[in-house]
Amino acid sequence: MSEPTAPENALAVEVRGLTRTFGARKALDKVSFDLPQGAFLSIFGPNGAGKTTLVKVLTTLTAPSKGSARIFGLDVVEDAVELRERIGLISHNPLLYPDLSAEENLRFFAEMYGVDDAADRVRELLTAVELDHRRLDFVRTFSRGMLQRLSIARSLLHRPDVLFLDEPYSGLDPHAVEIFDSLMAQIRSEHTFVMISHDLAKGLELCTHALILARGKVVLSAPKAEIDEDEFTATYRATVGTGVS
Amino acid sequence: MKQLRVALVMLVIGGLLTTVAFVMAFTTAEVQRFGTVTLSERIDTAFPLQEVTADGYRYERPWFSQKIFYFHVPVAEASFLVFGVAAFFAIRFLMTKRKEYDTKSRIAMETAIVFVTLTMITGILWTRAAWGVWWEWEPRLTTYFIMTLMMIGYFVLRNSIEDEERRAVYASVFGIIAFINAPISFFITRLIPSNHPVVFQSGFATSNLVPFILGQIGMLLVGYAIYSIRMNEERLEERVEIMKEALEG
Amino acid sequence: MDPTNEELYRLAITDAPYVLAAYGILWVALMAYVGMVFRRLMRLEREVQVLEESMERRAGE
Amino acid sequence: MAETTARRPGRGLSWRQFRAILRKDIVMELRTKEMITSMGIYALLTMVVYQIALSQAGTAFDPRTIAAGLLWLAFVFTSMLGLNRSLVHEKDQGCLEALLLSPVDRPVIFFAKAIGNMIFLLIVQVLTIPVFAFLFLQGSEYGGQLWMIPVALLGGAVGIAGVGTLLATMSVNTKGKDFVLAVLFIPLMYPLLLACVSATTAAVLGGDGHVQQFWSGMGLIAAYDAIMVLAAYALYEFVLGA
Repeated sequence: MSEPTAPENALAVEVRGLTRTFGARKALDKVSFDLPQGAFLSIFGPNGAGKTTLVKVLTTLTAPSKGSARIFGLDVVEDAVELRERIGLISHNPLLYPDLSAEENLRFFAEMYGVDDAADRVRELLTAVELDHRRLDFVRTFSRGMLQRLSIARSLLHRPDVLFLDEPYSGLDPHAVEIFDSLMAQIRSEHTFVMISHDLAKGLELCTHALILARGKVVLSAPKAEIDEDEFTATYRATVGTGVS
Repeated sequence: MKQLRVALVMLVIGGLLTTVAFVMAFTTAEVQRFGTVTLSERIDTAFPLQEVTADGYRYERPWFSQKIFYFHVPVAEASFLVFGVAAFFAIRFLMTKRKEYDTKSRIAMETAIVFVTLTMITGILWTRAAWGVWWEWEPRLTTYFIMTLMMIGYFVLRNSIEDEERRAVYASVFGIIAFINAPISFFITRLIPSNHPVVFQSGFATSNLVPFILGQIGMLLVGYAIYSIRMNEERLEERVEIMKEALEG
Repeated sequence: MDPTNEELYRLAITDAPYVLAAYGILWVALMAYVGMVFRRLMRLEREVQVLEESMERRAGE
Repeated sequence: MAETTARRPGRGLSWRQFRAILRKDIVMELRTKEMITSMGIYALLTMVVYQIALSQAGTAFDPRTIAAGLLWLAFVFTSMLGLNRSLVHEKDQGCLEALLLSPVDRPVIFFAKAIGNMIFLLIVQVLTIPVFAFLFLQGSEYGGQLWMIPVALLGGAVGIAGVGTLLATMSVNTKGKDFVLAVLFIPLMYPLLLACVSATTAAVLGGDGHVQQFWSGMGLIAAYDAIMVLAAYALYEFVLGA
């Protein structure tokens, strides 16, 4: 990947002492980790552990109280606007307008990102997610699985380097999961991924790096190769008992 | 705890000062006159006889309801000041995103709503005494009414948001915009002809000024005391929360 | 009382209830508010005490 | 697919984004006609209620004296309906989050949404006024100059849309959306409405000094719009960030 603004061997994600507090409540407490380019990070943790907050900070939607986070060397606070062009988000929420057609939705977001070859790009992505035959249909008529595919297309419009996945599997039926997985496999090699997951098995299967958060703190952070799965599961189970605040 | 004691002392001093002002308003303060009254006979009274006309004896009419001024205006001015403090802390909060400023802003707004309510009540009683009606859509009353509604709106907004941080941000934003709006409504209502009195046209006589200033200082002390006591309560509550969490976790 | 004199005083005295009521309501309301806050404060103090005790007990265990 | 587009959003992109948001809102509205129909029907229902309110007024009563007040009342309530709708769209599927994720300057969102709201409000105003005149003002004479009415309407719509967009963005995130919007909106709108009614009444009644009354009303409207829209613009980013 050739990127003029970042050194050749830059870390994709670099988080240092990230803290997010409001009053006495600590959503994130001195979170630090690194993620190399092309890696796939799965973030596990019980509800209220700070997973969503972490992703919100990394996607520039919330500012950290202390510490720093850089993505490809771009600071989430100082270089927020530049950074936004290089990240995409696939959420469990489709983030699409139900009263616009599939094509109109993608065209709209392409405009927002200032994509130059918008028409071609939209066509190309719609074909890639196998929705080209439904491109004129309103999004409100789409099934959950179709929404999620369109959502992938939306997040790829501006050719992001890092893709954030916020529980993308929630609400998908097995068939939709299959399609989603095959799409993910296609784009896997081209992006760095950060995924929030409740599904331990799925999350571990996809990832190259894993991270467990509990009460805003990093409980475990390691490359998958160094992880003993039983031990990992035990650690994860232990957090579920205490982490819910 | 020391802070609480200071607040209590201030509350007592403020109470004493306003009471002194009240007593002085009826004893040492010069009686304000509001027009004249013509009686058919000459009477023996403290109110000076102005002139003798064909209709009868013209006396200056004592303006008893004006005595409300000595505590109505201090409360009103204190309420504006506290509202300003609330807006100031709201700005501080948006700049720093520190929760304590939001708490301060909220407590100030609460103090302001207490004072605004009191101003409304004393104002309404004065309107009844001086003009013979309970309510009139007149600039100051109207502005006050609108201000009260905005403050109620502030708390309605707070109560309808779950997320603590979002609640703080939204409340601050509304607090600031409401504070900007208050003088605009005042200014705009003013352009409609009004009969709200400008109480001392001829300037303050010392005998009037003393009780007024005492009342004003007293009321500000009371306001600060209330704010301070409420802040104390808030801090205590936070401590209880933290302790509970520590015990449970 | 002399009827005319009475009239002049009446002008002043009819206002009196409102003036007194204004002052009265002002203070009663403020007192009530402060009293309310104080009751809550006392309750919180007690709660803090209870919590402190149980914390000490735990520390002792 | 992996090559990156390293682009700083310049003036050109902001303008493109602004147009995209505005166009999207208009396309969606033209398609569903949700806002216009609900606002229009609401305005009509208000007219019926006015008829009830005025039914005992008698023949000596000149409806022109309160016509401006009634009109602005209808606009306030219908505009609240529309404001709510326009932001519920953004909120429903989390689209606002997607907007915030894109490299868009936050003020662009504010101005695009506010101008969209203003356009819908103006459309409803333009539709309502003839109906109102037809129902209540037949046989009455129009006192002022005709151009005064659109000027006053525009002035009012700017303020309503500017402040309303800020408040609606907050109220969609609360429990009891519509109620919260009303509680915040009406007191803040008070000065604007007072000035609008004054200016519009001057236009409707005419007579001595009506030009002066109209302009002093418009001056107040302009002052309110300038101050409050500026404040709303400055505070909008905080609201979006929360």
